[in-house]
Amino acid sequence: MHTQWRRAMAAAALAAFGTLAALPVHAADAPNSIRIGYAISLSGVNAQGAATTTLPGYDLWVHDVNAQGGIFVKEFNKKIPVEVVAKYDDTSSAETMLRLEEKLMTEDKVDFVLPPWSTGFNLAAAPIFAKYGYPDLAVTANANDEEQLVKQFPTLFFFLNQPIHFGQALIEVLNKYKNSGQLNNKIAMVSVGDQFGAEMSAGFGAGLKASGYDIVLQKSYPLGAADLTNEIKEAKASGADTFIAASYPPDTFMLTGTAITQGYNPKIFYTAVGTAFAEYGANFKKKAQGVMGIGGWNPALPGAMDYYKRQLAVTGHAPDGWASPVTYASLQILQQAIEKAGTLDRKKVLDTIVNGGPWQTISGPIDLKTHIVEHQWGAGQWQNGQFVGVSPTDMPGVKPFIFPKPSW
Amino acid sequence: MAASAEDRRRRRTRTAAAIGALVALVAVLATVPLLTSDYQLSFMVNVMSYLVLTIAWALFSGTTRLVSLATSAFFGIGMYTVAMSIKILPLYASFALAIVVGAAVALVVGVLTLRLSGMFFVIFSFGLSEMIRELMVWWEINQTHTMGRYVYVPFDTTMIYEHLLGLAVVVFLVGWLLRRSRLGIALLVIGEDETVARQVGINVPFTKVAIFIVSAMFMTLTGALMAPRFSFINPNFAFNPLVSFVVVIMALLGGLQKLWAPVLGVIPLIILSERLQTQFPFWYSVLLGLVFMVIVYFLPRGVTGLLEDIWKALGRPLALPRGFTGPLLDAWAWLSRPIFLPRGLAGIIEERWLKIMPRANEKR
Amino acid sequence: MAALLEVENLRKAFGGLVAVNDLSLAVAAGEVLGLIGPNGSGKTTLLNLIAGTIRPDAGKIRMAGEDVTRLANHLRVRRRINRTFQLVRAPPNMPAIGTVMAAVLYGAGERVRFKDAGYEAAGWLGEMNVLTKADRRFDQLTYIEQKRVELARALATRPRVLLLDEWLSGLSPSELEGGMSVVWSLAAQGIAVILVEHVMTAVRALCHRVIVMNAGAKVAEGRPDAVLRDPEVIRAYLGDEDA
Amino acid sequence: MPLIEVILGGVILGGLYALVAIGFNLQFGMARIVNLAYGEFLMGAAFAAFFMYTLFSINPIVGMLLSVPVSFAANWLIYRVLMLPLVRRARTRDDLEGQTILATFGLLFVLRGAATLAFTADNRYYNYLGVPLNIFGFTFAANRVLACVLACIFGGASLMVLNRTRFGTALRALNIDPIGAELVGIDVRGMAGLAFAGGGALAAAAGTLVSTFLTFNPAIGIEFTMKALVVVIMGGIGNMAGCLTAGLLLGIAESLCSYYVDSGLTLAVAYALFLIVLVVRPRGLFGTP
Repeated sequence: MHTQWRRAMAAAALAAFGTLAALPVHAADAPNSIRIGYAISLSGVNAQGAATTTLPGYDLWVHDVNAQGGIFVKEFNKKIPVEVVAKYDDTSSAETMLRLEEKLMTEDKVDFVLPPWSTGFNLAAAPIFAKYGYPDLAVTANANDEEQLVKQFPTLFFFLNQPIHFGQALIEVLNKYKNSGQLNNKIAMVSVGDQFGAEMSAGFGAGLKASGYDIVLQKSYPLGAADLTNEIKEAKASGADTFIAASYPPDTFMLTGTAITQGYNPKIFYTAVGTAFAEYGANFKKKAQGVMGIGGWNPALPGAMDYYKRQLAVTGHAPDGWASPVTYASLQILQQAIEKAGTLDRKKVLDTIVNGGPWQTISGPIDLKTHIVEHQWGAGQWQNGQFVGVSPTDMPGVKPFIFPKPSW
Repeated sequence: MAASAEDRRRRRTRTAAAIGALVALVAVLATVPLLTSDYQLSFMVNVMSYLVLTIAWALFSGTTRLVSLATSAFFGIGMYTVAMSIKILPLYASFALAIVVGAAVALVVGVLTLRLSGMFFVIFSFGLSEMIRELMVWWEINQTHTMGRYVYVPFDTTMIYEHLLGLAVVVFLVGWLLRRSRLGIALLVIGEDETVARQVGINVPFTKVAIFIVSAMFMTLTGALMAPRFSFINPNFAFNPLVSFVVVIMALLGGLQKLWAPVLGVIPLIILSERLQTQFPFWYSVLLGLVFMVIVYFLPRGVTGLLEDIWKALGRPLALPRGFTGPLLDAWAWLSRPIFLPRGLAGIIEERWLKIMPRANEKR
Repeated sequence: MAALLEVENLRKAFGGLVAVNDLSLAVAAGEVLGLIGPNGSGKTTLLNLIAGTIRPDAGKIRMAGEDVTRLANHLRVRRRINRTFQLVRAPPNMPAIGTVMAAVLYGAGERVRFKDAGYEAAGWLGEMNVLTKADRRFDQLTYIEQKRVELARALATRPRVLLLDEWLSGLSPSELEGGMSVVWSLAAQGIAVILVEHVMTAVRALCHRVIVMNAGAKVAEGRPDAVLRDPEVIRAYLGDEDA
Repeated sequence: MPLIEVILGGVILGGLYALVAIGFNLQFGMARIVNLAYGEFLMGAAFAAFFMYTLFSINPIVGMLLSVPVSFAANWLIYRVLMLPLVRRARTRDDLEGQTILATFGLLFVLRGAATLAFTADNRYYNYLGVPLNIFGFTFAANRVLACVLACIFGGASLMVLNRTRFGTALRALNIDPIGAELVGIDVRGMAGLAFAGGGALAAAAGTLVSTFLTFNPAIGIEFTMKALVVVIMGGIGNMAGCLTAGLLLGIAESLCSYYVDSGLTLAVAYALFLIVLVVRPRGLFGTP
């Protein structure tokens, strides 16, 4: 027994020593680059989302900035290249992500941290960004309580609409045809059982009811559902002219495929995340014509088409028609804010981001005074092989709406 | 009896020394927040939380040999109970509530699973965690119409760390006392042969459920303590099935033979994961998988086994008195040492405690 | 002679097979009751029913006047009924003394301090003459040592009724001698012993009374030499149906 | 929607579950190896079908002629190289289960990581046979029906092989008593290797069929593995009839729930059904105690 105790003690000491020894020592600062870091899901369930929407934008931006020789910082009176000194895999675990953000900010002491992917992760990371004063350009996040959140976390910025605004954008389209009698007031709505689906269906539902629509079918389905045939059949049987799905990419593809198979042709067919993906158009080709989706994009904006081609060439990944350009735009804002502030001091850069707008980006001018991008594409539509913005109708470059959706 | 008295005195001083050393170790660990950066502290929080989870897991699974994948269920119940009650209850009250809920669920589950064994139990516990997660998702979407809950409380990482450290000490003590108690020996017999256990008068269902509840309470409290760390919680964060798998892997990596063995599984695995995540982000999965396989094929007895082999190789003789009291004392030593685990999963079991076996003789 | 354990009209069927059919018996303190019959006649099932390993479909089991038919196995142990198994059973990875300690701690009724349990268990092993093997793992013991350890485990719960399932089978002649004296001494201490056995020398020498079973039912009962001459018993053993 | 249509939809979904589980059942029930990397072969076959279809326009069903034998060979190799040392080392069945779970957990990470590196983490989707098919006047997607039909064929064929052939009898002997099987002269390890490889081949077939209507990415494997585990455990380990029944029951339960209660509860109901079955029958539907 005594030997066993000694061994236990030795082991404990060894373990404690191992822990301390293994904690990394931070590297010395490199004044000849702007040090960027991020932790994002490279493996696990979130990897596909990050790989589609966010990572190519990060890669392209770094490539673009350095192709121009870097960002001009007045403080040093020269162009300083950006360098991704830390690129971490959060393995789709929120706990890991939080820890790695802390590592980026307190160990690696990078100059700027780019946000993780997904609403949940960004909301969880917001307190840490705020605590260490890092600008938090949380593109892939939206919530119904954004106003309150940005008050609580002064470094946080939202770029996509709030769920309720997506609802308003869609309803604006619907109203036009309902009022002219071309569309009945029945709605069939399904949503994915996740953060996103819950908030979207709540946001849509409230808006729709307020505008006098009758939601004849409302269902949620679990994340990773293997079959949505019943949902499409029920929607078909419900007599609704409008089908709305607050869906994620796998379900968006599955719902569309099932609707085609089942010959379900509502006048408005709306699916959410994934509709704007280039793969959607590539897969459904002509059948995508007239499908509505969340987000939108104006390819006619200055630099937009150029960006599209450049990302495809540099990263091999075509951007989607919604969050991808906004991701790139958010980084353009960061770049311009650093230039305008003339310093790498995060507090000053943060102030500049807030007050220095509007910023000219590939997504048009963006102002961040309220920390929330108010006026953004809410709904888009596939038109002749491109996903374009169709609502709100007062957006510059809005395209005329195709009504009704042609049969598959 | 002189030898025995001598031995008792020696044992007492050694126990005192060991306790003293442990107290010192805990004291050192308690001062960690003063010395480290925030990241290092959150690293230690991670270590501590998995340490508690793994030891708690071993309390039940190590003795009864039922591999439970319900860790994430109880961890999630703890976390989610806090998330749901934090607006109406003081923090510590919500921790207490979490423990009560966890214990109640464990009671029901324990009773339902009494007849299950082997893989049936493993997958039952997995299915249970997933069902709870799906139910919580559905509840949040359809009843509250939002899926996130914020836990903003003045309970910072330092507080979480200190509480987890305290919890680790408690779970360690519980394990230590358990192995020196009636209940501990009952669990051993149950783990080896339930029929015999009944035949020596052990109330098998009661004992199994009791230890399951104790184990679950620690897991639940860990989840509850981690809630303020997440600050934003949804069911998919809280009921992450990976936690269950990681805990099993850690326990098996450390070995189940000793109470402190999980330490040797938790720390290397966390360090390794962290290294891979940060230094080889794109190769994380491949490298982690390769490490697992190396462990299985080249280190079948876990890190503890490796350590013991090294220890033995250093040539420490294990002199124990023989004579009339010899067998008794040996048996006593056997009983008072942490559990002689089923050859279990981590590898080939030590053939005999008292015999020093060269590694070359090991049966492959 | 007042019966200590009484079994009334016990019945147990597995699917269509009636393993124990309407069987009654009684055994008194200090009595050795032999239970013989061809393989598959339901002897072990009967022991399982009495010990509480399985539950009967019908019938009653009374221990010292108390109805224990519905009691769980471990509670019957505390009512002083214990058994050994036909294929010796004990936790294979524990040292011999471990199981006996568990029996002392859980089966003996009065609360034994954990510290003292080891000494008491050692006493039981000593009584069974296997104290020197106390630290051995069960699967490292010889067959007879295993049997003795198992009996020590049963005795440590201080049984008043002891069910021995072929405890004397498979022993060499000298071991058998020792084993028989052990059983004899148990009866002499006032334990009621039910002995399932094929070794007829032991049955003849030890049993006060013998019950013969065939196809789940009792076919004969009485003094060993009388019963073993009974033509029905001989037919049961040698008959065409139950070969 | 009439009840019969809902049930029919459930049968088709259940067929998918059974299809995924059959190969796993061969590996777990016959070769006695809990292969957590099972789903990775499914995922691999899905990618193979995807690339063959999108790059070379090879019909996925024809493509199975390539992916199924490759998966068979790969799994046989895995058994010989990775599993046999564990089989030799293991002392008990529990021991073997534990060791193989750890080893295949590692393999799972390696394969998933390699797939992510090779194919990127993106979701993939293509549409093959996404045409309506009329069954009793109800419309279903042809690719889903095909998966269900093939599940029944594979399940039925395995059942026939297991119950009607010498080879099958030997395999069943493995499931019931490997030591006894060895004693009566069955080459236990050779047979187990073939069963394991056969399971891998079925995984590839399932993966190909699944890819015709489900979106997939390199991380999808574990979901199928766990689904297969649930189905196999629910049906009774090593029992093909149980496997089919359990798959169909889960599918029907999900379909009924999605129509009559709420789609959001389908998975919860499926797990609840699984748990109830285990509480009532601790060794699965067709398991023997």
